[in-house]
Amino acid sequence: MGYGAYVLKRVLLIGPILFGVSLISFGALELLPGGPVEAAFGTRANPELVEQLREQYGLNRPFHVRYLDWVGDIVLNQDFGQTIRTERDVSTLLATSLPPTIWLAASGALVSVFIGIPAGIVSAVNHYEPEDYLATFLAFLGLSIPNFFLGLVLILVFSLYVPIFPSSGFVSPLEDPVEGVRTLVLPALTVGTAISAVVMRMMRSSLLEVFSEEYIRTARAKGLTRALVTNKHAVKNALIPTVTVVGLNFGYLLGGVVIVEQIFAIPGIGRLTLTAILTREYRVLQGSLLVIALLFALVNLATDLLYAYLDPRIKYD
Amino acid sequence: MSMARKTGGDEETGDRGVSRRTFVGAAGTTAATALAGCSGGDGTPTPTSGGGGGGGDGDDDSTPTADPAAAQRGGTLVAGMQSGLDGRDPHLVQAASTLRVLENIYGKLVEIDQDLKPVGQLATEWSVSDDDLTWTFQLREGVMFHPPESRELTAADVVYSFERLLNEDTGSPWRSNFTPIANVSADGDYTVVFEFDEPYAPFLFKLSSGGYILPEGADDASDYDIADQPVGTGPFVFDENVAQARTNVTAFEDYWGTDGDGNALPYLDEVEFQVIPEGQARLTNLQSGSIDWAVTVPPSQADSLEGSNSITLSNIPGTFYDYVGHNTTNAPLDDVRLRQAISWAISRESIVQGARFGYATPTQDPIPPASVWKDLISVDEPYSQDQARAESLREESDYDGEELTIQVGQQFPAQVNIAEIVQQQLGEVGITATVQPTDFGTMISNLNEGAYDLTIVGWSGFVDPDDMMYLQFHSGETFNQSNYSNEEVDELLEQGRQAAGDREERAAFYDDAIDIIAEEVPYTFLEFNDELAAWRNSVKNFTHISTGTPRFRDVWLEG
Amino acid sequence: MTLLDVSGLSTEFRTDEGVVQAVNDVDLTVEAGETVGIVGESGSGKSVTALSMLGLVDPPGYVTDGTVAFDGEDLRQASEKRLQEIRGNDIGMVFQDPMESLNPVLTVGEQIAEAARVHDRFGGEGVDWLERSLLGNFVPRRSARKRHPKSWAYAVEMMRQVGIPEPEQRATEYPHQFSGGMQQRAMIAMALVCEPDLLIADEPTTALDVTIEAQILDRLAELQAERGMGVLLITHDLGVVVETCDRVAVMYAGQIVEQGSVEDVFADPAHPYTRRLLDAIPDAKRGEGRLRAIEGNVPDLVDMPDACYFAPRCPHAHDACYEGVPDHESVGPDHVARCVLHREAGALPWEADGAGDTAMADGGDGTLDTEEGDR
Amino acid sequence: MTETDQSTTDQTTGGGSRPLPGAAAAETARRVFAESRLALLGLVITVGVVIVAAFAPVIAPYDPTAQNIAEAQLLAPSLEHPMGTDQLGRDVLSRVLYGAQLSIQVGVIAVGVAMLAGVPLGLVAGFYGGYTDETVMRAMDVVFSFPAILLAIAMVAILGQSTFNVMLAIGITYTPIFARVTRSGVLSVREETFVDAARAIGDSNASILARDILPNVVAPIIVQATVSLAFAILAESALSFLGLGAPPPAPSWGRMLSDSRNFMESAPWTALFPGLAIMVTILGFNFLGDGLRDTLDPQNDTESGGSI
Repeated sequence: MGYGAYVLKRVLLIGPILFGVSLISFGALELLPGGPVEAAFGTRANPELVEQLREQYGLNRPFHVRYLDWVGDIVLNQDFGQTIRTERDVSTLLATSLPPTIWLAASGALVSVFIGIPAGIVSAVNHYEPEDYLATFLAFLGLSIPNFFLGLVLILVFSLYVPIFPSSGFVSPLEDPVEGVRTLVLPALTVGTAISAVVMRMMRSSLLEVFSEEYIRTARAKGLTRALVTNKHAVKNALIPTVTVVGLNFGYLLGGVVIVEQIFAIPGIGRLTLTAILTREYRVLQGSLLVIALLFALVNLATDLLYAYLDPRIKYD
Repeated sequence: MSMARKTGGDEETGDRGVSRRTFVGAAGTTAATALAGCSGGDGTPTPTSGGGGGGGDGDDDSTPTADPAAAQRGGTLVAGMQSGLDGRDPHLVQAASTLRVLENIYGKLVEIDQDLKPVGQLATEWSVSDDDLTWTFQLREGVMFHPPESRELTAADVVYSFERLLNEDTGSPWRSNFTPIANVSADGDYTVVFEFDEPYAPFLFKLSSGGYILPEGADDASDYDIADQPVGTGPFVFDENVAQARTNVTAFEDYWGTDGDGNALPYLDEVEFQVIPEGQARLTNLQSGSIDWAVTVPPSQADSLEGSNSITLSNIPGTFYDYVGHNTTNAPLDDVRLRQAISWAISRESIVQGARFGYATPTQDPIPPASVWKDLISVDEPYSQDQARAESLREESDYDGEELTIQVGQQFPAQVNIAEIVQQQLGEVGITATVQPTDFGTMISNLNEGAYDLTIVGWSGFVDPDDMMYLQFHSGETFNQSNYSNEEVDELLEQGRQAAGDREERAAFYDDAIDIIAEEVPYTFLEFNDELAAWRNSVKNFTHISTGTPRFRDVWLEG
Repeated sequence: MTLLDVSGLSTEFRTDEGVVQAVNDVDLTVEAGETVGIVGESGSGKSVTALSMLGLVDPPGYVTDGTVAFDGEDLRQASEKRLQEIRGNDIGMVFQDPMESLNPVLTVGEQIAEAARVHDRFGGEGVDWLERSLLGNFVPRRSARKRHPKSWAYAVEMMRQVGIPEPEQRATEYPHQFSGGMQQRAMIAMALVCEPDLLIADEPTTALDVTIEAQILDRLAELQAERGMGVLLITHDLGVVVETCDRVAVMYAGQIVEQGSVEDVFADPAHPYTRRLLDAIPDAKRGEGRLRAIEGNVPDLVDMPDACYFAPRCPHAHDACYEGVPDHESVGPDHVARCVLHREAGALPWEADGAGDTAMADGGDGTLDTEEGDR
Repeated sequence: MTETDQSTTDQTTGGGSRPLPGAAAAETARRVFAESRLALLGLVITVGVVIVAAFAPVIAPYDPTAQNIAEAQLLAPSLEHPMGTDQLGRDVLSRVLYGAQLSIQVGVIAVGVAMLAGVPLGLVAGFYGGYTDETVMRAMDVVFSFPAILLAIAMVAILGQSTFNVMLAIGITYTPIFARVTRSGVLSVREETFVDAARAIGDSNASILARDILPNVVAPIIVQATVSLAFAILAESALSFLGLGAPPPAPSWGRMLSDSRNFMESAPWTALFPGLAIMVTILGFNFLGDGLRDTLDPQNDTESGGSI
């Protein structure tokens, strides 16, 4: 079965999961106490207005009708409905909130790769040397430091005492690359640290395993320099399990994004979801949970495809 | 329809886009006595403007008499706001941050000045009929609307705007301010007449909050959508909005306003309202110069700005006050002695210091310190912390140790701190209470349904005593969440609303009412928070108003 | 000038249980064009000896003594850089387990060509900095064939020489797409790319079935004849030694206990251990019944006694054997054995009453079975 | 005699983790902590934190909720107040000590909830396989596709903010991880002969699950429990940071950190010490979890970092 067919099969697999997520996010929120209208307005709004709004949003129709209507809008014309209180179009809200989150998650993953992998190599090559113990301890530290505490400390150091990076806001690197990158540095570091710890330990353990493999000795017997043996032969093999770890931890990364967006005031989908939960904007919440789940599924797919690309032994069955 | 309240969020950390700051203008003088242009109460330069009453001769404009000659034109002022636009239609929005932006885009007949008094904006003068039932406003001529309307403002636009506000289908949160209006009509191009069935003293102040003027036929305009593209008469035109990030407005060339020497306003080319929810972050950006002006500086950081030579910290008494709300029908709080015990147990000074770092003034009543009504309405027998008296009252009452819950909005840490202080001080007099942070939306529903014992929450933006007390303490009114009912107080509030006499006369009713309210403790008033704003020294000629509303029409940037 | 002259080579492993003397005072020589076999039970130190020669022993293993003269140059004094120039260039090495010895994520052609490129056989096709750096894994590059066509073609040619059919196509495939035999041929091709003077083959055919084994060994012999290459063949298969080696060294417990020409050693084994080894081969002619095993088991090489290591299992052990490690006693021209019997007067015990008593047996087909993990 | 060679990792053969019969648990524990210094260090830290939590009332110099705004608002660390005081004049050291109580309590109960829900699901899915396995695992995937923190926030915001709801929310978000770990443990043990033997003598599925399979799956579950404890504490402090954690005045590290956000510059100690407390506790659990994994369950070293 060719690579293309494998990809198609994986994409089709996303369908059922998205269906499950949409059902839960739609159902759970609609049926909870304090229906959308009462909660959104939150005041002793006079009954007729509440009734009128329920009519207007068709909230009195049976559950499945409303669910199919909602999903239909999304699938057919990408219309996620309206926010209740200010009639803002949810689709545009989601559209504007998605890029910052993607930039943040991607830069977080990048940080985790560019810190985690070299650190993993250093500590594997210097196995049981001081560098190894130091790197491992830092990795544990990275894993244990709460990202919001790290974020606050980074703000304190890098935008208060030594003001080089802005402490909040988001500029899309597409519009203004320099400013864009500057605003992303601290948040990316905050989000990426924990994952870089996981990547580093994964890289270290898989490298140690690879070093004991026969083909490494063959490479050395061919007269290759130590750097070539490590960077070309060993790392290429060790990357395979490490890549899957980054993919597996995307959920962890996304969790971190929600909090980091709050600290650095990045108008991403994490913050949108958090505000939607607190202000009971159900349409926004349902839409954003669906988008996050889709993001999640796509990343898992990307990890698998990268895995198949890196390891020629994988057959696409 | 409701006017929800606004809690501490606006002060410090992220205002979760939930807050509703209601601006309600205080009632000016009523009809009969003509009052020549009233100059500022406490010597601050006030705009020469038409006062209330007949024959007010409002001259051309209301800019403070700064030295306009040195004013430099151009530049972009970046303002750090607490949250993004919650909507773009001024008739449908109540969130503080949103209204602060729309204030610079839309115009209104009457606005509030530094002394919280109504002054003319689109209306040059106005008069009231002898029976106080008909208000007639003269419109300023030559006022242009923003593109794509780009035409002169006429009475028809004003009539259209108020009919839109009164129309239930619009679903405007401001509607209850204007329901007393029986009819609004245009008399020619530049005169608008409002008719009432009974006198409505606070009308001028109601106009100054929420009475925004939209072009006629805005809802079904073909070439723009009013919900996305605001079209007003203000000094700046809506340019762009990026959700949760920033809103840009650019100077309106045909703006009617001019400065003292007659050169056109506004001075600035553009204003960018940036969303920076974290108070600390707003401050950092202000210090680093990436923003020029910052709303609500966190009190905890205010001291560090005092000494700064590049930043001006403006600290004026605000219109936002915190209070302990009692649910007077919910045992054991139905016993007034327990409520009094609670009032005597609380030290307002420690709340001002603990929760607001000293940037607040203790209060016994809902009258803002800066308000002209302050010295006319006051509680004769004020409360202070007296633990012995509190304990004796508690023993007298039929309270026997039940645990009271204090509900507070979880999004507003300052108020959660107040709740913790109150809980501690109640504990010291034998009243056990627990703090229950709840999602703000849910909490408001609980307060409406009476599903609470005590609550820490606040009101803001009130300038007229009617707004401070009528809807809160009159039996059965929408905001009487304490379920408080006292005929005498109802009687006094109704008289206050319809009183024809001058301010002293009208104040008398409220002064009596507040004494009864203080006695029966539906509320324990705590403190009025200072209105803190800060801007770089390059920002010139900014007028800081107690309601916190930023008007950039006559502001200019140096260098 | 002897191609390879190893003397006094010792290697130890410092483990938690103590210091394991894996290789103990080994002397060995290989002439150009000659094939020398090292034979012994698994765990006798055969592989470690070979790896020690090339400096491929990593901690906790350390080469503690001896000289490894290759073409007159002592490799033990050579810098790592110099060793890298020699490995794969002047000395080629083939390992036992083909399935494990090729990098699974690189094409076979690339791995073979790499041997040539590393030693700059074709100017300008050397390894560039990007390939050496970590970034090389992330930056997509043109296929190996386009980047360095000459070394690729040479690799394909080498694959044809070792008998791999359709080498152009096979070169682009990955190791897991090769059979065991083909992989071993690829390994040999890789080792011979730079036409080394010496080839060290560590159990090259152990993992293969007999027919493939024969083809590989014949191919090796042909290549050796063509190139006048010295071959050091490490095996536990006495049959292989007989067919391919000129001289043989028998190792036991890290020591060479006997060394000499194949004819001498097989005809008249001078060390009791060698005799037991040879008697383990079931001789169809002799038609013995049960094969006899050597009593006891291989010593664990930790703080060995100052005596003949084989004494505990030797039927002729006597006091002399326990008074220090015996030296190489000359038994004939170019035939030595580390046994005190040759020092003492009188007939050798096995000469007196005929061959029979030293039979020992192990595996069925004359090969000593190897436990998993003998490397 | 085996030639020790370059191979440094010993390949333990045999499917599944080493069986952990109940009786020998103590002996196994001794072996674990002897073998892995990491686990020992982790144990020392975690036991230290638990002791602090248990004896907080004794150790703490002041009452953590006693306010003293007039004299002691935001005092720098001094002999009197080793960790300084906070905005309401409360002693930070006492609050950090009492905070340990809340964190441990939330962590343990949340993980308990996750195990109570996740382990049975995993057992059933792994043991019966086929249709049940598919549905349970797909359901877990759906729960997995929400970032745990959002799920927890939604639950707390909707169910109301109480310590119990916080624990329940975090517990539910970790159920899928335990289901997966248990399932993979069961799958590898199910093929063992002693399971077939038990089935052969007529044991009911339930008793096979309880007596034969569960004890042999305990090791990965213990390892997962330890690591999840670390992340549960992290999750509670994150929720408190967002104002959704356990309600005041119970001192919670996350809330202390959140409250100090606005005077990080002028009073950094109010943020530093709670932050360090969280970090040290989680470091301890991570060390313990890692050490246990290396000794009890060596195959399973690709365990994802757990999601918060």
